Amino acid sequence: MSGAGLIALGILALVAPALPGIAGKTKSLLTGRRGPPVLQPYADLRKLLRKRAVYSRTTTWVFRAGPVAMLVTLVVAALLVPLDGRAAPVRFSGDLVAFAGLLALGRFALVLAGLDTGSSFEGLGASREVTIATFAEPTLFLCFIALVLATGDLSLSGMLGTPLAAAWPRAGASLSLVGISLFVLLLAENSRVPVDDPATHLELTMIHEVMVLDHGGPDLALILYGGALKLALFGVLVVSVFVPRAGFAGPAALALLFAGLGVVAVGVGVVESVMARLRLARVPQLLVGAAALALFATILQVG
Amino acid sequence: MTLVALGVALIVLAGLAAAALARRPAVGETLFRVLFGAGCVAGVMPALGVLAGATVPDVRLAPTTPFGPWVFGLDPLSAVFLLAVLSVGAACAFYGLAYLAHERGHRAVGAAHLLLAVLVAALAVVVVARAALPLLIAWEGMAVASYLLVVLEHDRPAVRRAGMIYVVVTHAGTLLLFTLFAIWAGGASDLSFGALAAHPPFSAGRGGIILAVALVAFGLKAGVVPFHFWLPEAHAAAPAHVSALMSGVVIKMGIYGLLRTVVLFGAPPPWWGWVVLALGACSGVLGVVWALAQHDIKRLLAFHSVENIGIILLGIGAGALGVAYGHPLIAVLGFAGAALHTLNHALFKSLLFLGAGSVIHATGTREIDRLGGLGRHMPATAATFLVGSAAIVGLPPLNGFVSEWVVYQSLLRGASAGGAVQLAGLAAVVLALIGGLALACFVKVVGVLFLGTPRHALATDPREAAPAMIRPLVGLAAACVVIGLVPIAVVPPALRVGSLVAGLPSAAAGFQADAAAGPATVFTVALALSLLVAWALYAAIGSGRRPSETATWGCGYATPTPRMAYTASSFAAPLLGVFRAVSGVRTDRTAHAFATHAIDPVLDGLLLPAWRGARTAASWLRQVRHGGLSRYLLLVGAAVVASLLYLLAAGRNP
Amino acid sequence: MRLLVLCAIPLVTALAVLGLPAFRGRRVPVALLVVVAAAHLALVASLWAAPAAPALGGWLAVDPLGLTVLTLTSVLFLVTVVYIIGHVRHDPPRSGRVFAGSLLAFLAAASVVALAHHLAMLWVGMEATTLSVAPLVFLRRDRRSLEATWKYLVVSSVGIALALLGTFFLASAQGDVGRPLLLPDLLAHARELHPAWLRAAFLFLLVGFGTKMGLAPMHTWKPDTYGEAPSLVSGLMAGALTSCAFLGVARVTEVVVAAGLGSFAQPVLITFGLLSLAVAATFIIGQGDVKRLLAYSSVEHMGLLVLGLGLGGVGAYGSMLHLINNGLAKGWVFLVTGNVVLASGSATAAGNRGLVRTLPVSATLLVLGLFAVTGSPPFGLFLSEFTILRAAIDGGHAWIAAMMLVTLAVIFVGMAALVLGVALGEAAPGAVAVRESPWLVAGPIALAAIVLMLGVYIPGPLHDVLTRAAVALGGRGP
Amino acid sequence: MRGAAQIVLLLVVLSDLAVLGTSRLSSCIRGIAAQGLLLGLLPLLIAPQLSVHAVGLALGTVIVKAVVLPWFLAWAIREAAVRREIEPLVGFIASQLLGALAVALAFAIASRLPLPAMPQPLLVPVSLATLIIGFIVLTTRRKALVQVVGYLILENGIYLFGLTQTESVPFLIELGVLLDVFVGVFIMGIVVFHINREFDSLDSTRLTELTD
Repeated sequence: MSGAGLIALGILALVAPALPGIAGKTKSLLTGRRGPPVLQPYADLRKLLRKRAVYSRTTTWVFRAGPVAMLVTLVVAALLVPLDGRAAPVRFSGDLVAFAGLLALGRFALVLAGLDTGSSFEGLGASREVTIATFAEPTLFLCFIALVLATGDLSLSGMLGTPLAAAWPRAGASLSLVGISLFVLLLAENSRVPVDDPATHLELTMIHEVMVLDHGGPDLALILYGGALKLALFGVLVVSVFVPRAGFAGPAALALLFAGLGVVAVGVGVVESVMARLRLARVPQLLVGAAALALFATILQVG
Repeated sequence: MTLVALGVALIVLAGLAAAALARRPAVGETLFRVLFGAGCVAGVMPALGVLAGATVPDVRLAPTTPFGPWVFGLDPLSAVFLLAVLSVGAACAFYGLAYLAHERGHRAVGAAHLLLAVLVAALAVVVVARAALPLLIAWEGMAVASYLLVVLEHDRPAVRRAGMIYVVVTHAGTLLLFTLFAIWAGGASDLSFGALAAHPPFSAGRGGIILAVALVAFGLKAGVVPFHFWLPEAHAAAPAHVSALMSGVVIKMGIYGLLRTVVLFGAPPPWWGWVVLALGACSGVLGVVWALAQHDIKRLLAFHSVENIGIILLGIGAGALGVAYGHPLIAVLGFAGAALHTLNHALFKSLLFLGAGSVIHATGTREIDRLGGLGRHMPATAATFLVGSAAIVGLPPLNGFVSEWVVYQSLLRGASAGGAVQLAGLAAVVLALIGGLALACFVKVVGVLFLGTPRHALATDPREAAPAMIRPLVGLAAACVVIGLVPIAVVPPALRVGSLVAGLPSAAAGFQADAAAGPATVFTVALALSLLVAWALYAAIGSGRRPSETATWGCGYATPTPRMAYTASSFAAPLLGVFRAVSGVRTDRTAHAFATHAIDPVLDGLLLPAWRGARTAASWLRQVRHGGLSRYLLLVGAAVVASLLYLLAAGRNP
Repeated sequence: MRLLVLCAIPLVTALAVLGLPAFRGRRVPVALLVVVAAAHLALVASLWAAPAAPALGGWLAVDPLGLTVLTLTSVLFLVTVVYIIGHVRHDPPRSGRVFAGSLLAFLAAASVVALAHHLAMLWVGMEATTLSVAPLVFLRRDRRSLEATWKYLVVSSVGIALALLGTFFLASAQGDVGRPLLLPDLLAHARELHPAWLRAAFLFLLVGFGTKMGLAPMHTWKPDTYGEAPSLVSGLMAGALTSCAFLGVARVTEVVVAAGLGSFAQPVLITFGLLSLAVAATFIIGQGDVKRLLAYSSVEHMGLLVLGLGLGGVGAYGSMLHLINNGLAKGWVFLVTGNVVLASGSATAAGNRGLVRTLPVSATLLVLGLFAVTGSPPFGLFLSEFTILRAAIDGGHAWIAAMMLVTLAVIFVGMAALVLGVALGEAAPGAVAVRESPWLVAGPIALAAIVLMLGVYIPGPLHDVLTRAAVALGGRGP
Repeated sequence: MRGAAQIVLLLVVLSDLAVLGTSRLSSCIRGIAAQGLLLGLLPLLIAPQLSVHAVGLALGTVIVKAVVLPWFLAWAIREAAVRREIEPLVGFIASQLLGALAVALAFAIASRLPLPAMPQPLLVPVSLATLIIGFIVLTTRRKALVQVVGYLILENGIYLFGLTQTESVPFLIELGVLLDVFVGVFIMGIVVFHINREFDSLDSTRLTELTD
């Protein structure tokens, strides 16, 4: 493990909550409102952390463990991703499987936490969440395969690192397709429009929100922060595909990265303001579409 | 080998003791425990030794029958399966003692223990046999013993039906094995594996037939789609510990057969690899989709066996393709992943079946939609079941993740290898889809069984299972965790198996992949530690301020009732909607009720109708015999006339 | 000398039992039966130990084929007699004299058949076996058994008559040499035989003895007879009588092969074999009576015997081995079925269920018997059927092998459906567990043990005898 | 002698047709008795010179086939006290036509058979004809007793063929064969007797209880 990598990770952890803020701000501005300040999420987290937890009588330790496990998995997942142009703190052949596995573990924990309440609303949310995730995961792997093809490396550090830069001239078209489908994944995995609407207020139409309906106080804070971190992680993937930072070392690479993250956040905001939310039944089609893009990207390189 | 033989003998002895002393269970079952445990230990030690790199000389018995000597041997391939057989076998046997305890008196419990011992012994012999005859004998012993165990509760018609289907299928499989060996050996009189492996190169046609027959014969046993139809029936009908053993180990003998076939046959042609890969994909996806559609916990778990067999086949297919296209690394990783996943699945699937058994034992129902909130009543069972679920979904840091990781590597390397084998990379996507669906399914199971509130008020408050039933669960769960935590310890032996199947010298197993096991271990351990630390911190901080308690927020409903709880069917509905075409779900809609049930496309759609047709046709043909003596005599006359005509024909052209 | 004694002992005792007033009445002279059976078996054993010189100027002699059949018959007879000890206590026959006399007469006739080297004498013995069994079939003296007896008598008499014609054809095949029909001479001068006559002789003997074997389509009497005769008689018929008939077929096949007409005989044998398999499969599906089921299973196994004979190669060895296995297994299951009938009065699916609860030992033996009869490892029939299958595949007869496999599978389904149906399930209300006397289960257990042993261990001498027999039939050892 | 033998053989054929044609059990039995007598004469007529073998065979045949068995069958009828008519499945005219056909067929086949030099050219065709007619009687008659007669005729046909092989089939065997036939018919007779008692008719078409 390189110390620098850990520092980069720390910075990412600090910056993460700003991303939803940026997205929200963008959306407000584009829709002609002033909207909350960019740093609003930090304030929310502080408020929630001070609150006292309220637990349903039907819940067990599973309910409490969910948010913690989710957050931990995201942090560990971040350990696998190269941030500052150097190899990630943890890297090994096939660690992309571990990355997907971590996301799955976090989801597993959080969904179970939701079901622990025994409320049909959480059940409904959980059901929708896993349905969407089921289609998100293969798409993610298609993107990874395309990257593996481009770089010939089975580790995230490798395929988002030096070899990727080398591959751009050769497989530019394919890689940009991968980037796009990764962006769609980002929207789906983080329950943003057009898959889900974090701003909705009717439980029956929610997905992610309704699943964590019963979590409050510190637990909700963990979930919100985890969500931000997840957004950041996917952002890193998108940015790394579009802007390989192999050439730059340390700070420069980081600067590039966070600039890119900002752009991604803005992009999310833009999408939210220009697109309407899809009907739930059509969400799988959206993801299959993204998968088709990635598949096309793969074929481009095989052919 | 002597140790293995000793182990088998002890296990059979244990069964005999339990049966002989059925009148005095206290003595008999203690004796059973001791002997059985000793037998398993005796068998496991050499297996571990071989996996660690030691070699064991074969044992050749002088021929007492036609078709060559009886040979027994223990190589890494046998060893990994022997490990699964004995570890899971012991767990199931011990669990069975407690599980059947309350059946004493009105069922032949002693006989059941004996049969289980025989089954385990037969399984052990299957994996060490190195000649056709002992293999066939052990194979059928395993089939018959497991059949008799399936119909242990034969007073239930459903059980008899399932048993009937099972026994027919397994007998058909045995006949196919006869064919396999007959074709393979040709005119040769020696049917020991050594002789079979030293066959002169087959013609493409004959080799193809051999591989095809092997695929069907062993696919039937393994429950590969479309030969899976018997599996959910039988595994749902059997007592829990038998289902666990069957789903965990017995069906794996099909996998063993396939791998052994590859070892003896040598490099299979590409088409075989592709077929295996395709079958694996179908089994994986359809298995888990069908599982999602089930309401019966045991049927659900049985369908997940189909799914995991699919994952294993993906590994075997990748391996075969690696061999066929000359990519040793892909081959070794694929076979290694298959072997490792076989062992892992044996562990967590038996764990899940035993856990389900405890639930059924405690609540008296197998209907998922009637259960709920059991975690509060049976914490130990719930915790171990949770571990098993996470493992079967392939989540780190558990054993399911490790083996799927190896399979993924094989497939992804296929993608990056270049050439036709690149297509295999897409199987990785299928594997990811399977993983996602499995997660959905087990979230449903765990959530609905153990969390939340009961969907129907249960007759009695369920009580936690007896310690004797919990101990095996804990043991299996521990195994899942340990294997998951230290890939460094399990991957190299798996690679040894892989290189054996791939026909490479064992030294070649020192691949880059081997190196990856180190950092992977770092990762798994780090993950486990950080989970623990985080939980500790959370608990420490949380302990400061006491949380307030209230009812679940029902969006306005003051008090949520059981009827409001989300059912498993509703949970699975959106996904099944997507897979409408293949899920086999039928809906029964009435004025005031809406229910769904799943039918098996192959069994209910194809085989049973065909059988009924055959019966009608036969009863129609039987009319010929009716009518008395003169009809009989005319038939004799007809035979005479026919042979006279043949005589004339032969006379013309002698 | 020993050969004469071998045939004389049962014959004399049979005549005595039928003739002497001492044996009138219902009482069955069990002791006498046991003594004769034991003595017979002892003599047969001595034949294994030391070969015996031919008797009656070569009319009686021992060869591998005959010795196999003789041993099988003798063992089966002893077991059956032991079973009778227990059986007569529960339902004694109308007339012990006829019962015992016919049994002994059958043993005598079977011994003659097994030892006869003069083909006409073989025929005489064969007819004698047919007739000696008829009174046993008719033991119950009711309408159904009457019908069965009548059909059995007429059909097999017609068959046997055809065999006689075949024998005369064989004689004419010698031309006007006028040599007696002694097997060694025939084999020695086989090539001088007139081929057309020889072919005709083969076909008529095959159809004739095939009728007694119960090859399709001459099998029609079999289910009726086995279904109505007392189970122990059916066992004796399915085990020993059919084996004698097969011996007849094997003898003429020997001659035909020696005359170099094997290529003429094989298609016929294969055709009859496959036809029998197909018919058995058709009639076993949905069969509702265990004894009739076993009758069709016997048709199936007769088919396998001639199929192996026709395939040649290791198939001949397989047939010889299967002859023993099938004989013993049939005896086993029929005797067990006899226990079922004793307990419930019928062997039908309608009249029986949940036998494992009422007759634990017999039901277990029945279920094991199902697996044995259907050729599951490790029972002996597995080895022989596997050998025959190998012969088919090795001979390049892919479609024969395929048909064999399909029919075997279908037959298994049919048999399993019925046998498991009666064995498993809740016992009929009011049914109580019956104490099964050791006499009634000892025999089947012994047979089961032998069949099991033959699956994993074939003694050296037996292997040699079978191999020599196979060679004589134009095949080879494995 | 040859001429005599020829005549006898033709008479045998006539007796066959007679049995086919008659509608009365008693005449049927008389026919079979007559046939037995004729068969008894044949060995003497055919044999090159009178041998013990021939005489013995003749005696045995006459005793068994011409005297004992017919008498026994007649006894069976009397005991059974059944209506004397035969109700055939196939009419008398038709069955006689069948018989004629059989005879023609027999001669046709016999002419194709590569027989060794035969003392009696008619022997083989007649035996075949008798055999086939016996089979016809067996299959087309209802009464069990008539079926026994049919079996006897069939047996006689084979016996006739056997006469061509007197050298290779020794005396003992011949007697054995005779004995077997005797016992066979005897047992059949008993069964017939019981059938009558059970079903109070000799109609064997009622024996159709046993089916799958």
